[in-house]
Amino acid sequence: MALDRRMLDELGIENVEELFSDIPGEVRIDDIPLPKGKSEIEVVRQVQAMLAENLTADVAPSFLGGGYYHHFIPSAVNTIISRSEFITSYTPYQAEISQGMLQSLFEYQSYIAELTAMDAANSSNYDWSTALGEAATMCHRILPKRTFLVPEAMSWDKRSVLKNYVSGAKLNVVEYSYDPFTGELDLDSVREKMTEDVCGIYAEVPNLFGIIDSQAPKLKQEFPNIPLVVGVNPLSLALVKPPGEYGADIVIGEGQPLGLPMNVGGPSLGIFACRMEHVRKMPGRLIGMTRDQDGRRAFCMTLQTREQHIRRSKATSNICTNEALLAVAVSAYLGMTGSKGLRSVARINLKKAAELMERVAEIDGYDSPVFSGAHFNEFVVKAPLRPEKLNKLLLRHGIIGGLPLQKHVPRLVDHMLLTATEMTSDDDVDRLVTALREVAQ
Amino acid sequence: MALDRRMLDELGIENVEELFSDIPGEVRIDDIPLPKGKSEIEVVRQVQAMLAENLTADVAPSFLGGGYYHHFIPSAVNTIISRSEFITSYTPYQAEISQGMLQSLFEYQSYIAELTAMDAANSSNYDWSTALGEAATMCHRILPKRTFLVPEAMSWDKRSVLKNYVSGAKLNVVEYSYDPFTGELDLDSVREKMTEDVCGIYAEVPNLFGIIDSQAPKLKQEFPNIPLVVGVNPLSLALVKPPGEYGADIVIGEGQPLGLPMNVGGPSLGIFACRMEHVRKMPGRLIGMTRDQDGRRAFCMTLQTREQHIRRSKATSNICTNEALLAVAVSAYLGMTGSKGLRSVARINLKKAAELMERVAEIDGYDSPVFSGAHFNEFVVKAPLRPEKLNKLLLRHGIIGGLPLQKHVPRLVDHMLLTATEMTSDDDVDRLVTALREVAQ
Amino acid sequence: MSYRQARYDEPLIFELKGENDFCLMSEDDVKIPEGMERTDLCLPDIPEMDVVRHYTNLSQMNFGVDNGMYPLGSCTMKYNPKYADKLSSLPTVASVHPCQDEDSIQGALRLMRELEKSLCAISYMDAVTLQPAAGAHGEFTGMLIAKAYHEDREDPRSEVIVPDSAHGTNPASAAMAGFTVIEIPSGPDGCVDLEALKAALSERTAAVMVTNPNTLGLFEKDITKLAEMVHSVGALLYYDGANLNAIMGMTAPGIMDFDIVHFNLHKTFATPHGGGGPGAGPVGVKQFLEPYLPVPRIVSEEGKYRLDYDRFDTIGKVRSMFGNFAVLVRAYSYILAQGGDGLKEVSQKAVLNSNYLKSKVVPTYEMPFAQLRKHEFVVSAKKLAKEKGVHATDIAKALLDRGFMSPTIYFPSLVEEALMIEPTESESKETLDRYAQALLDIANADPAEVKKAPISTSISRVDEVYAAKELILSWRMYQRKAGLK
Amino acid sequence: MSYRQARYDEPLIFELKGENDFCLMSEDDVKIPEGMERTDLCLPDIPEMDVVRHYTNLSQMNFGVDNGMYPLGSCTMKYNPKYADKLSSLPTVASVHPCQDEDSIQGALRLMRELEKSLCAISYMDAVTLQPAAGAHGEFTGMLIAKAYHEDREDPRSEVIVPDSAHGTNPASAAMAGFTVIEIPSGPDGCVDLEALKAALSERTAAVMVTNPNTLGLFEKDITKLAEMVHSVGALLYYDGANLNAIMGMTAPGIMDFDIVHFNLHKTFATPHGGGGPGAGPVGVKQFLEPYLPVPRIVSEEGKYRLDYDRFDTIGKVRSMFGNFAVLVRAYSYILAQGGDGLKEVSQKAVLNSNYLKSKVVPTYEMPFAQLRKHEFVVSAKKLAKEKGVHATDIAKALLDRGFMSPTIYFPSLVEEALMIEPTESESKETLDRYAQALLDIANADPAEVKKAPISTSISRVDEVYAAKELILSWRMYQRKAGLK
Ligand SMILES: Cc1ncc(COP(=O)(O)O)c(C=O)c1O
Ligand SMILES: Cc1ncc(COP(=O)(O)O)c(C=O)c1O
Repeated sequence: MALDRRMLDELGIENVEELFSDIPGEVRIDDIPLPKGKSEIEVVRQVQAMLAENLTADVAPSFLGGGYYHHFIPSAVNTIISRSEFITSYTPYQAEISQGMLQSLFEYQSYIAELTAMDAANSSNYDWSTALGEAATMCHRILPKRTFLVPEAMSWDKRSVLKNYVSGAKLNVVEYSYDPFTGELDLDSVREKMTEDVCGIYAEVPNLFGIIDSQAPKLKQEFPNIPLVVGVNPLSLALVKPPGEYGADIVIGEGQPLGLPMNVGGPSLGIFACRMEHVRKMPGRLIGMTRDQDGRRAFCMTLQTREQHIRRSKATSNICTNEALLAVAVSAYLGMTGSKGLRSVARINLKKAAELMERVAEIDGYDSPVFSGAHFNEFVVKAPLRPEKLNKLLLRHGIIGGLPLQKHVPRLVDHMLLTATEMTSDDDVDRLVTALREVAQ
Repeated sequence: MALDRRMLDELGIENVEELFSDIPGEVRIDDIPLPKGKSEIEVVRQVQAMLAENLTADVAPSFLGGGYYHHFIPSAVNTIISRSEFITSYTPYQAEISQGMLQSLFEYQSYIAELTAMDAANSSNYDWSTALGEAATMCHRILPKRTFLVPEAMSWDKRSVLKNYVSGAKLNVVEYSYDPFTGELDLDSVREKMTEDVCGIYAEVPNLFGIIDSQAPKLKQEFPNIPLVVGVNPLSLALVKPPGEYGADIVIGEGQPLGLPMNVGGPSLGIFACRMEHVRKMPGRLIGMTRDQDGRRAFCMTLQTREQHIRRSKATSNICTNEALLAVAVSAYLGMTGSKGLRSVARINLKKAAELMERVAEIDGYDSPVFSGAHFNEFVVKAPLRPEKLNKLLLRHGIIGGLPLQKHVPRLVDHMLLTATEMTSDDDVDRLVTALREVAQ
Repeated sequence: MSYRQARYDEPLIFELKGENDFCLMSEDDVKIPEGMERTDLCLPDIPEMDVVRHYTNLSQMNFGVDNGMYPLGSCTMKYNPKYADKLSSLPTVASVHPCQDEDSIQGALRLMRELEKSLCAISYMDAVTLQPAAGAHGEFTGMLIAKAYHEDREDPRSEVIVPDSAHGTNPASAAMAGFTVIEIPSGPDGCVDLEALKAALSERTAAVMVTNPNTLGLFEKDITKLAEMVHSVGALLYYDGANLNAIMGMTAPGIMDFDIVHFNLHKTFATPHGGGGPGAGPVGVKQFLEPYLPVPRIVSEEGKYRLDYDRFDTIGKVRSMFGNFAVLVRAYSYILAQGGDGLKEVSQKAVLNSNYLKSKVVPTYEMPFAQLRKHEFVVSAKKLAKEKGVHATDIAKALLDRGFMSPTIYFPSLVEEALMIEPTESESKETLDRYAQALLDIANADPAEVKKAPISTSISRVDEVYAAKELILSWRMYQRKAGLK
Repeated sequence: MSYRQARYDEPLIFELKGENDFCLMSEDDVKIPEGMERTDLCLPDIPEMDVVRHYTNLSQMNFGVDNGMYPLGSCTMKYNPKYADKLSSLPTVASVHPCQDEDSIQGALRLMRELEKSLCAISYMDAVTLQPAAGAHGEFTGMLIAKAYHEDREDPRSEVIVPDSAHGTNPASAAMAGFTVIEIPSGPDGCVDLEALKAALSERTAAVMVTNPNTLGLFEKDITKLAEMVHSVGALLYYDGANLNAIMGMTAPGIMDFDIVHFNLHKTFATPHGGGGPGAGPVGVKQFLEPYLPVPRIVSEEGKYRLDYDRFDTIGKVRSMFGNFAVLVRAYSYILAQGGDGLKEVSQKAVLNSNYLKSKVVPTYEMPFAQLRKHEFVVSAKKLAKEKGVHATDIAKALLDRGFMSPTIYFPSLVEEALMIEPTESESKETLDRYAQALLDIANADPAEVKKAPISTSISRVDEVYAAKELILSWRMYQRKAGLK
């Protein structure tokens, strides 16, 4: 990419350096200490070769879940989000020339609202964990107290992110525990932790243990005035009562199971929905339906006064770049599955996990499932050896094992989460069972 | 895909079978003896697994050419031809709503015209071999005689296809030979075969042996009244004098080297260009520049009266469906490389082949190159064992060997064509040399 | 009218200026023999971005099935499922050379063999070659087979009979194979006129080419009789399978006693048409013709696939290598996905859609011949033309303005002002209703308005006469005309 | 005006009707605990084709860099090379779970470690975390690091100073981390007013956030002095790296004595913006802040990569897992392709383009502050507004009509009627000339005509007030308002 001499000439300069004369000499550098540029062919080969060192769930049976899942993605989803008009556009500041993205995002919001049975959804947060952080501070805006209750059965990551997000508002994060038999949330524990200072309660359905927590709906019944935040795997909502129906004020979750690749963990999609009454306290971008000068239906960004570019330090959130393209992918996926297909995917997931659970239960030395609650597509197993060790042994059999839980819930020594999805074949299960048996000896 | 009951009702029928009542009972069948349908996930897995039994030039060093080549394709080519407006459209019968395809095809014709230095190109034939067949019958239309001269150094496939294409017009295909030392065409032999009955001469540059045949330009000088058809690897035209500059009447070739994948041999792209004076005798679809009612520049199909849908049994060809999308891909590729990049690709090919030639020459038992003519990106080697056998042995080393030549030119026992492209790395060459040495022992 | 196609002032790529940023690797100069060097090469040198923009914007000025209904009669413009895009562009397709040792292309050979078998199952024929690149190419192959067959029996024959409603490729292909083509008129019912056929048949007849259902969408009710007549003079019966979409699982060319059939994979088997191609036109034959099929044949021995070139009676090759392999991958995947049951449903739905749509537009548009149609139907705008001066072309253009592709027009020529409409199974009732409404609206509209159409496309009506007169077929011809070169 | 955007009457997907053809595999019924079953789920059930058409047509009603020039100031809308699309969607990216054993994700870990090193090289910083998902998220991470640093030194500080020309995310991020934000006005030269800074600085100052070149495209000439001042009170100097595109290879935040910097990979490093995201906002720090970076850190031991969670001073995590990995793949590939030399050229070309375009539109548009700009420049339409009533919005809309994206408008707010233009290095002189001409044409056009714009886009001016008043944010809210539910 040489410089265009004609432009230099028209500017009347000899050398492009002259355009950098305003950079003081003492902060000038001569170059970037990196190798010279490479051609596309070399780059493609080098990066491809580097990434080939990753083991993929396409070739190795995988039983890893815990927030990210190996699901089937219809090819048409990729066809849709490969449209370069979507990919190469910015945030739709100029609504008139950006109706495609605006309508797509409005539809995404609509899909999330339907799934969660909430009124409004924003057009994405970074991921589930940051959505949780934003939900907590939003609770604080709704009810300006300083304690936020969270389950003990929650991933370590989310807890850590949450703490960072609430540090500005100086909230305390307090844990309530779970019923060691059912794996569901322990309502007594919540009652115990409940004080005058609580600004919100957080629960997950399914929870970290994969359990469709039948206690969650009781939270709003018991504590009607405390904002309730529910975290979901949205796929489960095809079969499970949506949080909007049991009083959630805010619903968050991870959009990845709805047609997004795992991508080594990112980008993923933070779902964020709430009741109408709270909408002005929401973080993130909102697309509204409106009309154009000629009365045609149209879409545009709305309630921008909540956002950083207008409200600056008083904004409801600092979020600017979000995960819009993934929101379109999720819409495309839901468009493809519809109600019928989504229910079907969810049912298969549930069933595959139940089958896996039974098969593992038959192996000596493994306790499966550890909890008696109803499972969605994953469950907790107690193994006869450390899960980290177990996973390394499984890897030698070409199998990607489950999620070790101790890091997340310290008392769950030797526990792991095993996951099945529609991608789990009977053969995969056979291979796992054989390997688990072998390594247990 | 169930039937829509509402439609049946509106038609006043009970069962869709009623719409098939016109099919006489004696020719009715009950079903198709094939398994039941499968879901996308199952189809994708099954086909992927089946195709995984193919060895690809992405993982195995390959020295196979002879018409199809392993070249680098810039990612943007795929971006462009993945545009579904192109992919899912039919032949642009309605010009007003199909300007995108029409302009793209006009540009393709223009690119081919530039490369070959001819006036006009059609918007594609099936492949090189059928383009040759159509070129021969076109020569017969230009000069209604019955002998078509072809080189002995020509692939068996093309000769077979040619014979089928000229069988209707009852042409004789007569071979002239090559100079056994240079590998170039033997002008004396052409003179010898030249009779009153010749309607056309065919030559290839580079020829089957990869040789940039310096005798080809002499054909028109010697036989100015005989239609001359030249077959090309279009990539070579970045460096080599175009046939239009040495009197060719028709230029044909294979478009695959210009940004198309090898695809196990198809689809590929038959190039077909000619001088203006012959254009009404041409096969295939032609796009012309025109204007719309408002005077805007526009494009449409033209000279359709040559084509089967108008002229029926008197058409210049039966071709209808062609290879339009690949023509767009070739244009996109040439758009990306431009003159500069195309020359660069061609130069690298030539150089890599020269290096390979030298390396192979150093191995005991191999005669490389067999011919002294100037090579483009492939050359002939005489091996110490049968090339088919040699290739099986190379395959054990994970190497895809060269093209055995005996099938094409029977006197070339134990000869094979080795090819290098910009994809051939030094390491590939090292591996081949080591393996060739080993199998020779 | 609210639909409006995009319009960009997109210059020819040759008119773009910029700076080439293509970079492969460093290179030295190379030597070309004297007298063979190229002295100039004038392709536009522009950056990748400008190329991408150019084609992205051009693509928006092109209408495809993915934009809306595309009921071009005889073309079967159905939806092409996207998994096929993915599978046909796998590296295990793209990066495989056709001349590799058989051991290294077992996947490809297996897929092709399986596809041959599936096409046999669908057509009730005995053997299939996948080599032809398109329907017309399949016809040509079929004609070569017929010729070889008759010559082999030392009974060379010179004539091929084709009904006047046949697709233009039929007579063109027969002629290319060296046959004299005899066109016979259709009967008053739109079907082959058996009397005319009888009169044309003789010992000179090599083959009769029949499309069934024919291009009017009518099933040849006397097909059994017809087949008998053809065979009784020793001729072969050829099936143009471009319309197979209508009858899968309900009847089959093999059952109807056809001897040779070609398939249009790019119609019935959901391969997108790419703005003109590529397609694939496999040919199926009855057992007695199998020896004539092009080489190589794929044979399976002890679980391994092998290429057999060694066949005495073969016609040889009709194109290089095996055929349009990547297209075959699409068709194979589609057939797997549909299964036997699904393909039958495809035909049922295609025929239902066709008859439903027909019922909505008749009698505003006249319907020659019988009412019951298969996958497509042909109506006539004769009355409209006469009463209002609105012709088939005008209707076509007015449909474009409404965001629909037009039907095939003026074909088959036995119907005046023909509109040949093939909705395919892909369209829903809702879309069919909108299309019907558009046709009715156009019939009722002010003729002056209709004749202004299209106004919503990127350009207005093109001047085809000017194109043929000026004959500008390339950038260099344009430059020459414009005095630029 | 000849450009015209496509328009389709594209209903909401919820309004589409049809028949769902999605099929996964056969399934039995399953049991959901009583009281937890979902009773209804009302998503549209339509076939794949209709979904594909819907989004294909919607996409044509959206303008991206691949359609034309997109000089949104501060957004660096450059061309995104297509190899990155390919590499970031390889199965070895897509189908890898972040919690896999380290041994099975060595490729991913290596790529991330290499990218960290490259970003260090470009910025002259010492350590980088790739975890933040966007620029604002990087800012927030930086603020958490600053807080941790000060707390660690038992010198907790409560204030962050931000110039008024800063991007809105700066004050928002600082506030989110719990700091009191002090905005200081810009000086008469558009740069940070050192006097105002001095007055604001104190022992309460945790950090000062600076964008350099700033959002006016001006390089902070007193940057050395500024850094000294900030550091002298014990505060940290934060670099908003969204504008890094301007200065790569010419200067670097590390050299300018910044302590913390975030990168916008989706701006400088050619990741497409996806209509709003995803992006990635890595954060670089000087050595003394390295202990505070989020976990895990990627460490290499004997040629193997390992994740290190065991870091005492870490702030913990700012999002799950490692960051937006697929975006990191893009950025890494782009940096490899450009190399050190290429990145420097990127900045030179970006600055040349900016100054060239500026020279074409000034003085028709007024230019506050100095003439020399870096990658972007801000002009004012104040005169036009006053004399003709044509405001920045009107100009923006009129540009749309000409097939161009508008500049960023009304930002930064210290410039009245601001048009903030960032052409990026991707555009050629030819395109810049056309853009300049469009701006000049608009200035000279009949104001009444300009105020009618846009007329070439799929809709005319939207009613934002109506949107905010009605507040219809989802299909269910729409149905409720419309009395449909
Ligand atoms: C009835 C009929 N026969 C034959 C053909 C020729 O097929 P192709 O275009 O693939 O050569 C077509 C397609 O246009 C057709 O509709
Ligand atoms: C100067 C500046 N800072 C920060 C940001 C925020 O970055 P992001 O949108 O990635 O959160 C932006 C982007 O809009 C920007 O332009």
